Amino acid sequence: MPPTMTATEALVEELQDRPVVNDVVINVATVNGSGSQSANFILLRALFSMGIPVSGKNLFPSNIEGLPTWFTIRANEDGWLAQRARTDVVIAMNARTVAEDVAQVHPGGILIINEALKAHATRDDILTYVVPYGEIVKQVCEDTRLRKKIVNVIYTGVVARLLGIEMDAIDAAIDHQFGGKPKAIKMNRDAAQAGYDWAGENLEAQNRYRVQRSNKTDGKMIIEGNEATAIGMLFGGVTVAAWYPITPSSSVCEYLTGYMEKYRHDAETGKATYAIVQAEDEIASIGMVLGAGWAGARAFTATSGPGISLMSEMTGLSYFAEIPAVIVDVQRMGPSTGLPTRTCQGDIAKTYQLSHGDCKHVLLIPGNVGECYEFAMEALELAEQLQTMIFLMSDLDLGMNKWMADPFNPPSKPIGRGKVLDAKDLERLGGFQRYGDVDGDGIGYRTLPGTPNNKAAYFTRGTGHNAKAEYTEKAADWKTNMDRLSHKFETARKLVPASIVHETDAATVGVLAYGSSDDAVQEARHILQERHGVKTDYIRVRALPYPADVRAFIERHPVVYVVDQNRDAQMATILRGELFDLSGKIRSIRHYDGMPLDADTVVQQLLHQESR
Amino acid sequence: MPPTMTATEALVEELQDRPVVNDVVINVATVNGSGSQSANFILLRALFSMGIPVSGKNLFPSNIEGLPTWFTIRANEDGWLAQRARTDVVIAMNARTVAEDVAQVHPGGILIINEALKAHATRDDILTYVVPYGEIVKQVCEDTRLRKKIVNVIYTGVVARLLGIEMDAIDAAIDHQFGGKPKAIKMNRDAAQAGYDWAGENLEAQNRYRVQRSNKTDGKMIIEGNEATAIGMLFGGVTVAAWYPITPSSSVCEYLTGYMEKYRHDAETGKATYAIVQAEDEIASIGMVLGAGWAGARAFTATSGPGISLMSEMTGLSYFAEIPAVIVDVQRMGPSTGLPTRTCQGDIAKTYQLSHGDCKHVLLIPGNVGECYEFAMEALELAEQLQTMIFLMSDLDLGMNKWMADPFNPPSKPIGRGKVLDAKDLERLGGFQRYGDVDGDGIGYRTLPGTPNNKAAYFTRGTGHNAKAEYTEKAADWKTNMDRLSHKFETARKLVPASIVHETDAATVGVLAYGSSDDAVQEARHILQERHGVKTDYIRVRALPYPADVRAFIERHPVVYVVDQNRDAQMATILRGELFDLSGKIRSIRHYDGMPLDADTVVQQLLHQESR
Amino acid sequence: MTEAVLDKPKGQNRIGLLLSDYKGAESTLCAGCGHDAITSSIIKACHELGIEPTGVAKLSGIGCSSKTPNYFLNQAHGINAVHGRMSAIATGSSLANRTLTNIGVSGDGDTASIGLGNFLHMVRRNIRMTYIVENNGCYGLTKGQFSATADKGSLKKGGKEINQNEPVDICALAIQMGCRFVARSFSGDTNQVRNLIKAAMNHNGTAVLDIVSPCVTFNNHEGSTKSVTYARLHEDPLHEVDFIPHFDPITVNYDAGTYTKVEMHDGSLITLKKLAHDYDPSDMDRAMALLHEAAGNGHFYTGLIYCRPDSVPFGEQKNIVDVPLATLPESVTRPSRAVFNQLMASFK
Amino acid sequence: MTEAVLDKPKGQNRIGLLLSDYKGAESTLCAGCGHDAITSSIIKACHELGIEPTGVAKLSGIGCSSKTPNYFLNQAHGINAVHGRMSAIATGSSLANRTLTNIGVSGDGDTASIGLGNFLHMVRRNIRMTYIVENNGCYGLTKGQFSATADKGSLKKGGKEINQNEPVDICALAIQMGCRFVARSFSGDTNQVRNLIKAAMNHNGTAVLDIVSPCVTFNNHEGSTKSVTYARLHEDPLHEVDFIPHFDPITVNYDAGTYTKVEMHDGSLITLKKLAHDYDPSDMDRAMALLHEAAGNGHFYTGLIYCRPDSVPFGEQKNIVDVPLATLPESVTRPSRAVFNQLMASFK
Ligand SMILES: Cc1ncc(C[n+]2csc(CCOP(=O)(O)OP(=O)(O)O)c2C)c(N)n1
Ligand SMILES: Cc1ncc(C[n+]2csc(CCOP(=O)(O)OP(=O)(O)O)c2C)c(N)n1
Ligand code: SF4
Ligand code: SF4
Ligand SMILES: [Mg+2]
Ligand SMILES: [Mg+2]
Repeated sequence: MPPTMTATEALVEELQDRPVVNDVVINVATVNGSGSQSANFILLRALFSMGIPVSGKNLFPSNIEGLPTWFTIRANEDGWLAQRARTDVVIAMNARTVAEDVAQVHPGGILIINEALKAHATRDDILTYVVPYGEIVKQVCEDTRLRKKIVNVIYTGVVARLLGIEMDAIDAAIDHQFGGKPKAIKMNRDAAQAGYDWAGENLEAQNRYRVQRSNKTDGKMIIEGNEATAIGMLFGGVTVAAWYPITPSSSVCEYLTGYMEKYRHDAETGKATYAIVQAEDEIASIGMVLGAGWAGARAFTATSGPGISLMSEMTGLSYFAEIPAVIVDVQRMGPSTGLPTRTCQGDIAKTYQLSHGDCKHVLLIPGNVGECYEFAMEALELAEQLQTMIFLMSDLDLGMNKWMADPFNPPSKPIGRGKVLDAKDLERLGGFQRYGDVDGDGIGYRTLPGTPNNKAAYFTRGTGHNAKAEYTEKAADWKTNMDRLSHKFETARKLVPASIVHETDAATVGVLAYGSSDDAVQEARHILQERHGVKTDYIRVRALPYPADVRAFIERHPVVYVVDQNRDAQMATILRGELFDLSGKIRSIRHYDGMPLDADTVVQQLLHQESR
Repeated sequence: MPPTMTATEALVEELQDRPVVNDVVINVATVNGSGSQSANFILLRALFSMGIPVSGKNLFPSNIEGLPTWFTIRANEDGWLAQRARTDVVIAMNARTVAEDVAQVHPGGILIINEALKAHATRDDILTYVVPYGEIVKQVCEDTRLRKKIVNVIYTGVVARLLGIEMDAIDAAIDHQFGGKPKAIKMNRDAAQAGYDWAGENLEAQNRYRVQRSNKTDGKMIIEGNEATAIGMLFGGVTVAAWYPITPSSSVCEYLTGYMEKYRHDAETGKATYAIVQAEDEIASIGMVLGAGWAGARAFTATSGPGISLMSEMTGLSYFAEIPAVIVDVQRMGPSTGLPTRTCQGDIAKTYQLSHGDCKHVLLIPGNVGECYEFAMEALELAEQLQTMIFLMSDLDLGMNKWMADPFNPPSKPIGRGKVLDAKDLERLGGFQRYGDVDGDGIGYRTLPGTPNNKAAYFTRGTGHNAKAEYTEKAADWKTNMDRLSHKFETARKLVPASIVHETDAATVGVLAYGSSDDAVQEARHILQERHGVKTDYIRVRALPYPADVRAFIERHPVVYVVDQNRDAQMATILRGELFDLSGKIRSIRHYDGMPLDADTVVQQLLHQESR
Repeated sequence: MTEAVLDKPKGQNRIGLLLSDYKGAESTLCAGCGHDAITSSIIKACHELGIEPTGVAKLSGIGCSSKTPNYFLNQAHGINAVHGRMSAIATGSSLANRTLTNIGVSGDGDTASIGLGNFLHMVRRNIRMTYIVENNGCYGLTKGQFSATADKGSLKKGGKEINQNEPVDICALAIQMGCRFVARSFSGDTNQVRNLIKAAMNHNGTAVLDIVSPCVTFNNHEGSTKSVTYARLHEDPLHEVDFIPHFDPITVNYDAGTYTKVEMHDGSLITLKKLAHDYDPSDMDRAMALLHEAAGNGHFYTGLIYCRPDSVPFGEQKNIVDVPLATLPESVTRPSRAVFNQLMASFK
Repeated sequence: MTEAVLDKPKGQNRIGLLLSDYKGAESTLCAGCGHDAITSSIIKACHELGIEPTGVAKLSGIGCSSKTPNYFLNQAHGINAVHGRMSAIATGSSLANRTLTNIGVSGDGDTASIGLGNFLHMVRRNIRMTYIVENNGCYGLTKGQFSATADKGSLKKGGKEINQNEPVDICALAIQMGCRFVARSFSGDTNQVRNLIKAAMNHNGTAVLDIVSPCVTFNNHEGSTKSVTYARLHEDPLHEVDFIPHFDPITVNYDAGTYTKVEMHDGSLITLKKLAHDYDPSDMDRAMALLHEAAGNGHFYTGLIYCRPDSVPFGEQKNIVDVPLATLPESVTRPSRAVFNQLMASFK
């Protein structure tokens, strides 16, 4: 069910006598490796600095240079920043895709097209502006090699002129982008200005889409989820990270490396208070994390689908031998190698029970960049507290796109290291049982290798063990231990972040979503209410095992739509399987074409099912 | 809820004035690596050749020599051969475990204990026979090194005398066991006879448990599931097998190697018409299988839990690139390394959706050795027909224990190679679309590398592809392809073996089970009806995706108990998640201590839930 | 010399095909990427050898390099495995069909990082294939991180991070695992690469070609030993490689003083014209010492490092029938009813 | 010589511990298994060195050999990883706590089959640990299948199947990957094993000990080069190994004509008394040639094959603080509020 224009939207469209202000979707179609990325960021940040909420989503191919790339900027006064199918303004720079790019402009919208491609500018239901970038760039850039890159910045000036973006804002964005590189700043400013000036002189002004200064971004920031995750790890006191490059997760550890180099070297000796290892593969990276966790370090790895598969076996060891570990899964479209540069929530059901045999894992599922940061800290915390594997389930949309957010909250609680006994404790206690359940929460006490006490040692194994960590094959021992692990999972249920519940007066329809779907779902609720008179309540689940509030929410509603960004309705199926007495109420909304979720998809699938 | 004696059983127990005939559970407690295995097989086969149905279950440690091992023989005229908690006769040979072994004898039962351990023979509620094996063995075996092994055979004679096993049957069993080795046959016969004679002269006869000739094994055979699987592969025309040793799956490929060496060399050239590779690890073995499947060979691998985890990534490739492959999963107790020599059905939910991203796989689940054979053939068949990964879900109990069975049916249908186009087809058709859905069943046509036609080639990849197998990142292409794969899965649902349904007059309680649970469930139904007046209907599911008969069965019954040999109620959860409109009816019976399922566990959990 | 085979009408080779018949899809790699040059060499080598394209299996892992099988021999079946596991896929497919000509293309990350163990075991088994590593010292496709063959001491692009590990020497490891055809080359030395590929394709076992193939986007900076400039300036060919296929014997007199000849199992000939070095590629210890010396002083020797044509490929070791296992008829793959009955009887 | 350290009251070593303080749980291996002999040697070596047991980390994979860490040093933490991945676990734990003394025990299957790639990368990183391969040429725990070090031509127990592959040479591969302490020994040569372990434990990096350790149950038959008898009869020590710890300097005069001395980074000394061979373990090409010769003719050399004490372990390469990362306080691991604010500001 591809999102199409609703009747209401069409109506709005036709009333083009007054401009739509601060509500525009701009799509820039370029070629990757052409340096268009910085031009797009400049545009994004200029809008942001004018006080207009923005988001930026990069649709890039799984190659390095020469293939089509799109960057979509949505600016919206009311803060609706999710993916939106309708494109108001298209900047067409790519010969390969120009036909579809032109076709993409919403009726009544604006096309800004490179003169070289103007043969394709054949639509008369849109405003078309032809720009001779090739000529303009000659005037601002002597160096022919640099022209290829700088040419893109020109369109920022053109767009600025047409939409009303202030050149001050563009300049400020350029300064931010090239911080500390005066030469680059100058060149980019010149290029943008050239575009602006040229447009002023040569293009007819339009009155369809306008932007104007607002104050909706005061105090806000723009950040990618992966960078937020890295910051969370930094402030979570991570000491060991091991990783293997894979899109879209690589930047988590790359950002982290930068921060650690800056902030985590001993002032006196210059020595590192951490270790980051680029491992030879994913089995090694998760193995290193387990080794580090066993030895007492806060450790994590970041990966994506194929890495998750390779980490299966070690995940079972973490679960069963109860070794703290964290895996950040920045989900991409699978199965198999799939679409490495497209987003998906396809690993939810997989990670939840990753590895052979009976095991279930704790998943933290951030719904925005702030939670990427918070949950990164929390994942490290819970891993040590629960002595098990914690998955941080991000995705490509969240991880690699540009999100507006409030500044994060500084760490609010001290770093807890879980139930670790040191030499003194052991002296006092005279010993301990590694896998005993002293506190009734299913969590035993552990000691770290190197603890200077001859009662400290125990043997860690993935084979059957009793409370004293001794090898056993006895049926009763096995069952006791497995039941304790189930009990520990119930403890986890109480410790994970509560869901976020939005309840409305008199709503009967419930919506349940998770992760990066949040923006689109929020907008969908708005549309449902405003345009279709359908009131919805909304619960955003932020963890598995889902906390008790999920059952309560479903119980309170006659029907709950579960929004999954995957084909197999993974979350819906988990909930149906576990909350089986309520499963009659659970309906499914699925989205799985690799694009970030948009509100229309939710609206249409929901209305469709409601009308049945 | 460990199985304990029911009231009825206790009653039977007290009536010890007349013997229980052809209904006995014998447990032999020895040390592994001591050669007791052949003695146990002799006992088993002797009972079998007397026409009494038998099963033999080996409970062995995860080591090679010197640790406790138990072999349980159940002989039952009515053919109830599942694990049974109550032990009638214990043969105690192991000093390490003698205390628990003695305790294990059911009140009124029989203990046959080595003289060296007689200090432990302190119970007066059982019959105790002390046997001086050390002395007897001296009389039959000169070679002191051999005595350690041969001593075990002596107890076969002792048991024969006490229970009434005919020495002809013992001798025949010895002949079968040591087929073609006259020296070994003689020595073993002598040892058994010595035990028999000694017991005749020195032990008082008993009248509690007796066996006598019957005709219930006419035409039957005894075989292990793994050997049956190997035979299925042999007759399924497998040409490539790659494997990595892991208990309890190793013997699948080891048996197969033996058969292939015997039956699959070209008569003229002596060359092999197959290749079996012991790979360097599980990733390599499944990789080789995929490579072979891609090139057109019927190929499989056999593994267990840890191997399944390691094969995750490749499984996704098989699913998504649609490469035929078969994995035999002989399940052992997990998670992690777990209990390598204990049984479990812990991988059902895991394999069903193995690998990251959206994917679901076809599982064939044999419930007996005959189906191990049949489904091995069928797995090869379906893999090529459906062009995907097929899992054959056996387990340690089925795979490594001794099962009585009817002779298998010879292959009934010709080997089908699925939708493969050869050069002639291509000439006729002028081309093809690898991932098109010409027939409406979701299955495309493929060609094999080396096909001599310049329209034959296509490129196989785990990345996004369109119907022509070309690389694409387009949202619509991705979705179309994923939807076709879902559709193919529905085709699979129609092709997998139907469930076996046993329906009774007026039963309202349904039982759903799968795999090696069959014997215990059948017996449980019998007990439920005979002793508790509870009539049950029974559906044995033999595959996932479950065929349509599962829904129909559940619909027909107000309540259905799903029997899982795992902690997490994996099958029950799958059914609840997918047949969610029926999930209110689904209840769960779980067994997960590593022992094979027994009827009492099913009876008690079912009655307990019924009474609530 | 071998250009002789091109002396056919209109650029047709011995089976009547044109160079264009060996092409593949358009490359999507960066302009100037070394991998594209190797692709061209593969195309030319196959054309010159008169290989039947439909009889070729193209195999690869994941990476920029691993994409390239899509860019040559459109008429041959190809497969992208998962990252680092082409070795296993190739082993399986080569067993399933021994008649296929196998060309594998991998990257340094694919082969020497994640794939190292499986690669070495494949080499040990000696499956019959040409295994090309397009070695750029980095992970191209994931944007330039160090791979296992990255130079020691190299700096991360835009970061302080320094690679501290010695590069993995794919050639030395292959030799150590028993490989009997090991060569090193440079993508820009198209003549040498083409001739090495032709020779490799006629080797009766695994032929490993470790070809420096610059990543112009991420590892082409000064100081990189895998940059275009470095490779150009430092390449030191051990000899001039030429290949004379068995079907095209040329009766030139090769003077033993200036040429080393290696006779392949099928009668083809590799001729190595001596240059500054007097190098004998049949001496394993010499080969290892050369590689160690090169590793020690950053020397970039290219050519046929080690070659022993007396090689028994895996399929022969396994004594498999010559026809493809893949298409054996049921009459061969399913034992008779008599065997079935005999088997069943044995369990009674 | 080093027995000197035992001259303490009642068998106490320099930290006052008895041999029994270094014992572990009772072995469950087969009677006569080579692995048990190595366990004893480890116990003795640790006792003689006066190692603090609680400061040791015992690491292993899965297999009979990998069970053995449970059988020594009860007071040390130990871990069974998954099969073949001890290398990764050890890398992680050694980074988390650089003060631990790491003893790893693995099998030939664990290290050279499934674990090969990860093992070699660990070696390349040079983490500080003693890595013992208890090499029996088979998979003991899964009942005797061929491993990657099985003899070529060996017959499957009770089957026709013949192993066709050359055994993997763990020592040669380790050297090729840059390992600077590589030894080969025989479990039955308890004296040599003990001294090699002591030396290895003082090596400042990865020390690889490839110890032939017969599987008496599955690979002890005639013709096996890993049988007790074969190893006994064919062992050819390159030298007599002795180890003099830095804390116990003995002022004996070592005549350079009869002894080779290797000085370790901590001042300890390995003395190699010359026997029939005049072998210099610091020469890499010589070591490789020796291994190749041995592989070619089935020669069983034992001793210190290759040793270069100037080794920079991974933790040092990474410039990590000396105290354990594991227990760094929050004040060190969590940057200040000022840094936090600064960071937040940078995104505005
Ligand atoms: C299991 C897995 N891990 C990681 C990746 C991500 N990945 C794709 S290509 C690549 C590296 C490729 O490097 P190399 O083999 O050297 O090829 P190049 O691109 O340099 O030619 C990586 C890490 C993946 N696809 N699969
Ligand atoms: C992933 C995985 N595959 C297979 C196994 C089964 N397995 C256990 S031990 C072992 C081989 C051990 O051989 P080796 O390392 O040589 O040790 P040995 O028993 O000979 O001392 C295997 C294959 C496993 N535990 N895990
Ligand atoms: S990124 Fe590097 S390896 Fe990849 S295509 Fe570009 S130049 Fe080639
Ligand atoms: S099977 Fe072999 S390796 Fe294992 S304990 Fe027994 S003798 Fe040792
Ligand atoms: Mg590379
Ligand atoms: Mg071994």
